[in-house]
Amino acid sequence: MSEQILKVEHFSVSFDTYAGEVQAVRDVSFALNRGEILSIVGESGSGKSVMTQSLVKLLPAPPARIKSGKVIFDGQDISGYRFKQLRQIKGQKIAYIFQDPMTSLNPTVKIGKQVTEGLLAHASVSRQEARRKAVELLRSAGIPNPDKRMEQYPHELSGGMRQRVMIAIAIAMQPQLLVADEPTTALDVTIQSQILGTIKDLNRSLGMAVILITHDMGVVAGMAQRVMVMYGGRVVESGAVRDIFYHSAHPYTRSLLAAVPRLDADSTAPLEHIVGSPPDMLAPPAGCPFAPRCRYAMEVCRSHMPGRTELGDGHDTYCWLCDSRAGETAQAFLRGERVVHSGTE
Amino acid sequence: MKLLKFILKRVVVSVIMIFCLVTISFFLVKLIPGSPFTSEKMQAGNKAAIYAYYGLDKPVYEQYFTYMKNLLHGDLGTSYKIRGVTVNEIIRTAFPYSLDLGMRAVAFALTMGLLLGIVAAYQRGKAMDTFTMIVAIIGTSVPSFIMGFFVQYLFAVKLKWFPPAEYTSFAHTVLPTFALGLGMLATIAKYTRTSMLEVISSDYVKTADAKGLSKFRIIVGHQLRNALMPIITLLGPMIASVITGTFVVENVFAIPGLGRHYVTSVQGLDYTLITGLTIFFAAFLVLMNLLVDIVYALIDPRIGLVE
Amino acid sequence: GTKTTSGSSAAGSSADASGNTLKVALKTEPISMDPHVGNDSNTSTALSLALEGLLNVVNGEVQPGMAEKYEVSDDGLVYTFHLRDAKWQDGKAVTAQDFVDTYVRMLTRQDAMDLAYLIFPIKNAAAVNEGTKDAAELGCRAVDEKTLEITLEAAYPFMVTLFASSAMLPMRCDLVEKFGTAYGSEADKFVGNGPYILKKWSHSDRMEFEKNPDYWNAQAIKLEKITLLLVSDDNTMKNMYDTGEIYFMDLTDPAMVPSYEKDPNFSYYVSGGVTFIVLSHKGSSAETAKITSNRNFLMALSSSIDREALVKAMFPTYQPFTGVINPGIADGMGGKWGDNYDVTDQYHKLKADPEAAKKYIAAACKELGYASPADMPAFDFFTTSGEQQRTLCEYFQNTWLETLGIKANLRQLEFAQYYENLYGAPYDIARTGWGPDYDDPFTYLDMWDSRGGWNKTGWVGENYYTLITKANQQKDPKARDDMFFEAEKILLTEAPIIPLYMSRGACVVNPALKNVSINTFGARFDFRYASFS
Amino acid sequence: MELMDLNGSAVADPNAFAFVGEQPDQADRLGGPGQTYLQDAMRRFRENKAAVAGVIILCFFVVMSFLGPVLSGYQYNTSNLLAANQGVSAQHWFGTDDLGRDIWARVWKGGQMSILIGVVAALLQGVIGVLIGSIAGFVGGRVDNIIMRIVEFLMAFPYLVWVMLLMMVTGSGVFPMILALTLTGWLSMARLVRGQILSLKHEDYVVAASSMGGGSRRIILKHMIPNMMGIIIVNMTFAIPGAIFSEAFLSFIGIGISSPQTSWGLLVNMGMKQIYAYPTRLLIPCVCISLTMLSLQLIGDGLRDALDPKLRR
Amino acid sequence: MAQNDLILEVEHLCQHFSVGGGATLKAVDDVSFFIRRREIVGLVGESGCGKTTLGRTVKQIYKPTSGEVRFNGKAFSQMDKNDRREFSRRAQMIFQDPYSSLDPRMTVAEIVAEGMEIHGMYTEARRRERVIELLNLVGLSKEHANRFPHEFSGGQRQRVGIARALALEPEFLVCDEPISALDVSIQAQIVNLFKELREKLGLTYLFIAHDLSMVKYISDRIAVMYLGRIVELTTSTELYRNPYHPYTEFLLSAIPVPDPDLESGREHVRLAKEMPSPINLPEGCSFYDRCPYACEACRKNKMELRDMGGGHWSACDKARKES
Ligand SMILES: Nc1ncnc2c1ncn2[C@@H]1O[C@H](COP(=O)(O)OP(=O)(O)OP(=O)(O)O)[C@@H](O)[C@H]1O
Ligand SMILES: Nc1ncnc2c1ncn2[C@@H]1O[C@H](COP(=O)(O)OP(=O)(O)OP(=O)(O)O)[C@@H](O)[C@H]1O
Ligand SMILES: [Mg+2]
Ligand SMILES: [Mg+2]
Repeated sequence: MSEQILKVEHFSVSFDTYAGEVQAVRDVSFALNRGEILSIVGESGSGKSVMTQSLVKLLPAPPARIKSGKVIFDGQDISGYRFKQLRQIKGQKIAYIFQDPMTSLNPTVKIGKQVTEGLLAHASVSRQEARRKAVELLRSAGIPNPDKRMEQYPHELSGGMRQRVMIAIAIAMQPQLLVADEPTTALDVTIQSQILGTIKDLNRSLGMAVILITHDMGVVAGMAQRVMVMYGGRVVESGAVRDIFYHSAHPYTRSLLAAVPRLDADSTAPLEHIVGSPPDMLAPPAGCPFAPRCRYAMEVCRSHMPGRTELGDGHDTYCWLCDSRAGETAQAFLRGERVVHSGTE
Repeated sequence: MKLLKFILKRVVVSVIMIFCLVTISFFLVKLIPGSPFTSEKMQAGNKAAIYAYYGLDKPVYEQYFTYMKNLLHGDLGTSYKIRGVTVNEIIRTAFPYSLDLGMRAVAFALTMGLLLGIVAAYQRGKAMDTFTMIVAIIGTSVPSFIMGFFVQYLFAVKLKWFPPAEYTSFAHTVLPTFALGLGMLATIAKYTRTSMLEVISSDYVKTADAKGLSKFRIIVGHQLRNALMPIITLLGPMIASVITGTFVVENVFAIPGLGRHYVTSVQGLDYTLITGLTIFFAAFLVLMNLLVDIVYALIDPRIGLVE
Repeated sequence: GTKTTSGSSAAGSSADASGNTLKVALKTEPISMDPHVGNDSNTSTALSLALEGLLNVVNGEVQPGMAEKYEVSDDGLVYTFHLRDAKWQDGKAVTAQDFVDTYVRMLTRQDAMDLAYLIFPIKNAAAVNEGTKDAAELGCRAVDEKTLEITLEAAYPFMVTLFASSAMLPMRCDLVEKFGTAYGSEADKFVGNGPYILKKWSHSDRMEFEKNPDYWNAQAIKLEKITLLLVSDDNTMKNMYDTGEIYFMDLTDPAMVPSYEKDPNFSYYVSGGVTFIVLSHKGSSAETAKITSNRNFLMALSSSIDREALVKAMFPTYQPFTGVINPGIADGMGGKWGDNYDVTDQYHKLKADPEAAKKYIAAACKELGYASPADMPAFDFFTTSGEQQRTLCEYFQNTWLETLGIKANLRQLEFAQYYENLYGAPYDIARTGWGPDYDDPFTYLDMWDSRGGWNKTGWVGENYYTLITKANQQKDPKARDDMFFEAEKILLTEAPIIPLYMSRGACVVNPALKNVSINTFGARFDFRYASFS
Repeated sequence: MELMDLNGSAVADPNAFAFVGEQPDQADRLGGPGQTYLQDAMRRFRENKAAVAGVIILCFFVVMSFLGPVLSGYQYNTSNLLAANQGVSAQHWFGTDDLGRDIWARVWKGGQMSILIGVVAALLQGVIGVLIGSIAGFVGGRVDNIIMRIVEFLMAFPYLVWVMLLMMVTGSGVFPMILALTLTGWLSMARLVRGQILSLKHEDYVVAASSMGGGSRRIILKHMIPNMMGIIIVNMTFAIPGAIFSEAFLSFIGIGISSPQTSWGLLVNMGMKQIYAYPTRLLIPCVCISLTMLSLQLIGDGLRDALDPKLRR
Repeated sequence: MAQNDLILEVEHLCQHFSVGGGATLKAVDDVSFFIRRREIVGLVGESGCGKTTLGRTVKQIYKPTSGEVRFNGKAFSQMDKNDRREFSRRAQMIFQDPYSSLDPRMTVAEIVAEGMEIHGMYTEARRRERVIELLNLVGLSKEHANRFPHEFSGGQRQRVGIARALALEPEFLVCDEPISALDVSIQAQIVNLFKELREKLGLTYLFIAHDLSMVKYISDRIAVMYLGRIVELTTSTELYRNPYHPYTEFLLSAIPVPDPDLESGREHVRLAKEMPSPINLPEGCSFYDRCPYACEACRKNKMELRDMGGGHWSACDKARKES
């Protein structure tokens, strides 16, 4: 049995649209160990959701199209699996919690049914049993009066409540891998900590690996063992959580961390943010996608996507600044200073 | 409780509606020029006698009151054209045929239509989609009298698989069911395809998919439910009109249903029969629409029972 | 060709399975088993199975029915019928009084009197119907239980066929009290005395008859069961015939005839129907009334029509017609009217004559003061509903426009409105037709009597009326026919009639089915002696 | 240490590592011409081959319905009994009918009428249905209830009686007939639209628009109707053949188009009567109607797809 | 002067929904507060406590069950058609859900321009320019203008929603979790934008959010809601430094800190009990069940929000007393 529960190699996903091919995910590779919590952070629109959902082909195809790549789950290459085969994995071994609780629940189906049907689809349990279990699940996801909620419809629940229903659905089969796509975005901090606690408990007790997509750096700090940073459909940096927070080697990661407000910070000074807007994935830049917004961009950044630099302990980054030829610019980056433009054309 | 109140309210409103309908059609029908008792050989004096016999010589409002009084006792009067037979009796004998055929056609159209629509939506742009479109074109552009004739000719005269007409055994029901159902099937398939396409890419379908549900469960449990809304709206009046009889198919297959009476009663100005059938159909329609509204509320809880 | 030869085994088997059952399709439902309510051919077919009158017509031949024998007085005015010992299906004996009651009721009932005029040849019948004479004065008397004496207004030569017609079938007047208007509307509200008993009548669907074991001639009745099925669609009926579902088909639609014309089991029969265009002298407006009353105008319309080509193109089984009396009718001298009397191509022409038509219209214009026909207003032209009627009338519309420059606005109306219009509402031109009631030229002449009945064109022919009245008083059939011929001439030269064509009946019979009697009068299709080979 | 790029090739150019810094203005090189939803939909419609084929077929029929009668050199209503019931020939491309009229000319003349009636009636039905359905669904409450009962009333009222009454008032002809068709034709559309509006009412974007002060007219026109266009289009594509055949039926009972005018529906009905003797008389108008329906379906599907920005080519 | 200074006053506002079985759900129950001009008031609280409902009621999307809301001194109930229209322009809402709040059949440009069209602002050409300006303002580019919402990520959609709201040059914005779907860098961008707009245009915000660090950063004052009621309301520094209400205290303890070393050692307080259903509220203090300091009195008496001194309003001061 391999240590790795999931290994993704050279994974690319595109959307065929009238406007052309939207290259949402470009050549992403990463691995996830059993029982590990990997956090994916990054610009919105950087392809986090698309990438994770494409692992088991959840996106409607067309327009989504997996262009290339291998997905090895639990030792098996599932990238060539058809719907029937994937059914044995979806819900059962890999579960999802989606970003948007408002539209992710079927408005015309009672909560109870939405929770129990996953149980009924995979485990041979009686209806009664499934119901009892569903109530349990809802409770463990932090829903008050789960018995009553079972009979309600999604529109009768608040956003947070709905997300907790989603979580209950996801953890129903005690999956080996949970993909939590911004699971607590719609939740308040208390529930957030409760949900994250639940996820962490499951992670510990079942050895369930977790991919946690979030924008909340506090959550990342508290939950993740490893972090992967995405930008423009590509992975730009990945590594252990401490490496990313304290020794980040990519300008984008740094900017991201700098933008986080701190409770103790002064609220009159403006927060740091990255100027410009994210790249258009219809015609993604040839080089590093972050280059146009990068304070330390060099000519090469525009034309060539850098390869991987291994900084040790699984800390990888993709940046030309690691190149020995980067010289001055790299120095300035390490010092955290702005490069003073020499002014030559 | 809420449902009961809703139904009660609607029933009251509907009774008023039907009352207006009866009243208005009673008077309007008499405005149509012509007479139920003309015949090529009628002597002038005789017509007056017959009118007097049937009370048609009285002022219309008086006729109306008499009619309404009888109506209160459930008596729809006696047909003028089908001599001596009461309208109640005509409906009683003819309706079972129409009901039976209608139910079969609806069942056929609904199952096949939904199936085709779903498959077409899933196979968008592929063979099944084209097939559905062809069915839709045939179902809509070939009127049922041609379709009826065609299936009769092909399956009864040429292939001898089924008897050509009458309605006495299961074998007899097959062709008319097909002929009657095809148009409906086409409509249902087309609407299903359209609304399935709207639903197919929604997020909750993705959720269902991620649960590892089978295609069947995803489609039936999640997509169809939401895609059904416009189809249900359609279905109310459609079912009402189909099970109360369709002239053309009954005519082609010599089925003694109610359908022909709708046409012949108006053509023959059989006042009592026209009014009686109008009441009957209206009651049915109201019932079906009530059902539609209830099903609506059941399927989409956000809507609730709209009063 | 048909499938009947190959399908005969199927036909045979279905006949065996249901025990000698005959299934026949009718295009319209019999109106009632009350013989006074309807007398169309399908109703008469149904009536002939369950009711028997004084006489029967089988294949055009008069045979004894309830009357074993009858005598006619020398003056031809009094008929005495001797009834046989026959029973109604409920066991009651058939008596002479039953017939008397029936005819009195026919004339005096209030709810359905459309057909009363049919027995007006009986002495005082018209007066009884009008209410001017008492029912006791009707020329119809039960001499004793089994002897019936009927006195006539005049010595009409056609009385024998009338006695055999459905109009003179007996009914159980004692039961009328019980069932009222509903008498004859259901199987259980009717009692018959015929060869078959009506067992079941499911309206708009079927009538099931079973052999009457008590019928006086029961041993001649071969079929156990006869089912009359309502099949209103012509194509369906054809498909049922071709698959052996039904054994007999009346081809009411001429479009069906070509499929069977070469079939050995196909035959034509005389239906006697004639079709005209009539012009209303009253018109839809004062202006058009003047025009439609103009003789030259009528002749212009008539001579622009190509009857021969029209009939050949549209109704290949019909015959073009330029008279009033169908030549196939009995002339009262043992022959057919057409044997001695012929107006073909005389007053109206079989072929179109555009030159003549133009002359006529020019004359009409001159008489009426129009510079050209184009100045005439558009005429209101109406006909019954249906595809063929539309095509037919479009021919007239187009022809009149192209040869004469006359505009006609065509309107198709349902029967209930068509007759109402023909009788009451103003119109200019109408297409109409007539079918004979009895086997005598008079049935075609009677209708043009302007003082009652059918003729509402506004044309009044005093001389015509005197002529036909006088003709009916003639003892000599030749003299009578001569006068009728004179009357026909008056109609063709004075009345606003444009004759068009005569229809012809056609039917196919499955070779397995024998002895179907087809009659112009009486029961149109009489299945009582039918049998399977 | 020198890095390879992601494809594994080395970067040789020493100048490549010159500093440029952030140039956010060039971050986006998004393409696409400036378009609104409708322009975009039109573009996508044009790119849809099947839909364009539909338009071409429809145009063909429209053009032929005017050009066809001229081409044959025969009048559609001129009878020539001597040339009656002919088959397909060099003189009469589709043969002649019982009166010897040229079927080619009649078919195209009939097409003129049928297309006119189908399109006008369907459009009228559509507009009225959408309007009234929208009002019922949007206003809701008592208004909705009253409108729906009126719709029920109209549905239950015997159609033929309507028609006959209408005929009394207006006489027969094309416009009374379109009126008669519209009178009951809008009902199903209204019900359908109302149902859709009831569910769309709860969408957040509708709430958003109304909270910005958008009037009901705007919300219905700009938000709700585009979002139920798929259903509306399907209904319209069904309404057209419905109108074409109702017309034929009405014409026979006297309220339809008056003689000698003709239409596909009438030709089909006539052809049906003579199916055994002259099957082509039924076949030809049937094929015309079916092809027109095919084109409508193709256009309908194309429109639906074009109007749904989510759908791929 | 004081009156003029208040852009929004909410008095005893109640928003009750009737739910199945004749029960009522008190989503917002007897809430009173005010917002000064150019002020940013944060609104935090457990999910389902009624923040969205309160926001929507304040924006006149829901008609309040009872109570009064005054905008610029004018009560809703007194507003005529023109006032309402004016209000619909001057007050804008940014919706919680970026997915369902954008019409899938409109391009971004059409969505953003809609409000301006409704209110007949600017000429057609100018509107088009404005759309681009606004898109740039929220960090989108002009090339995004012709795309459809489904082609955007959640964060991008939310920015469209913000651009739509800003298009009408409102003076008051109800922001219903406008940034929770955004990545931190854009969050920062948008929050900076909000602040900047306040400085430049004098905007006022009711800012609903979950992210307490962001709320603290942006808000002048913060209201804490619990089960339909405001339980604490004070300036943001005061609230974080000195929470009175046990629920606030609890809320603050749950904030995750973006520092792995700190976070790993931290034990988040987890409340033993779950939130009671808003349908059948307990008679006394609704936090009673879960409150570590609860006493018998809390069970019976509902606590009213009251000034604890220095503009610090709270329904309870147990947290302060006990610590
Ligand atoms: N159906 C689609 N058609 C075209 N482009 C799409 C489609 N769905 C997503 N995209 C594009 O794919 C890219 C990645 O989107 P994705 O949803 O994965 O972003 P994300 O990283 O999850 O962002 P967020 O954090 O905001 O959720 C985006 O640029 C988006 O515009
Ligand atoms: N239209 C409605 N009908 C019935 N109940 C409703 C309705 N809208 C909201 N509720 C209920 O009101 C309560 C408050 O909901 P609301 O959406 O305001 O919460 P919230 O504080 O915004 O939560 P979240 O932070 O999760 O968005 C919830 O219990 C919810 O179920
Ligand atoms: Mg995402
Ligand atoms: Mg909310």
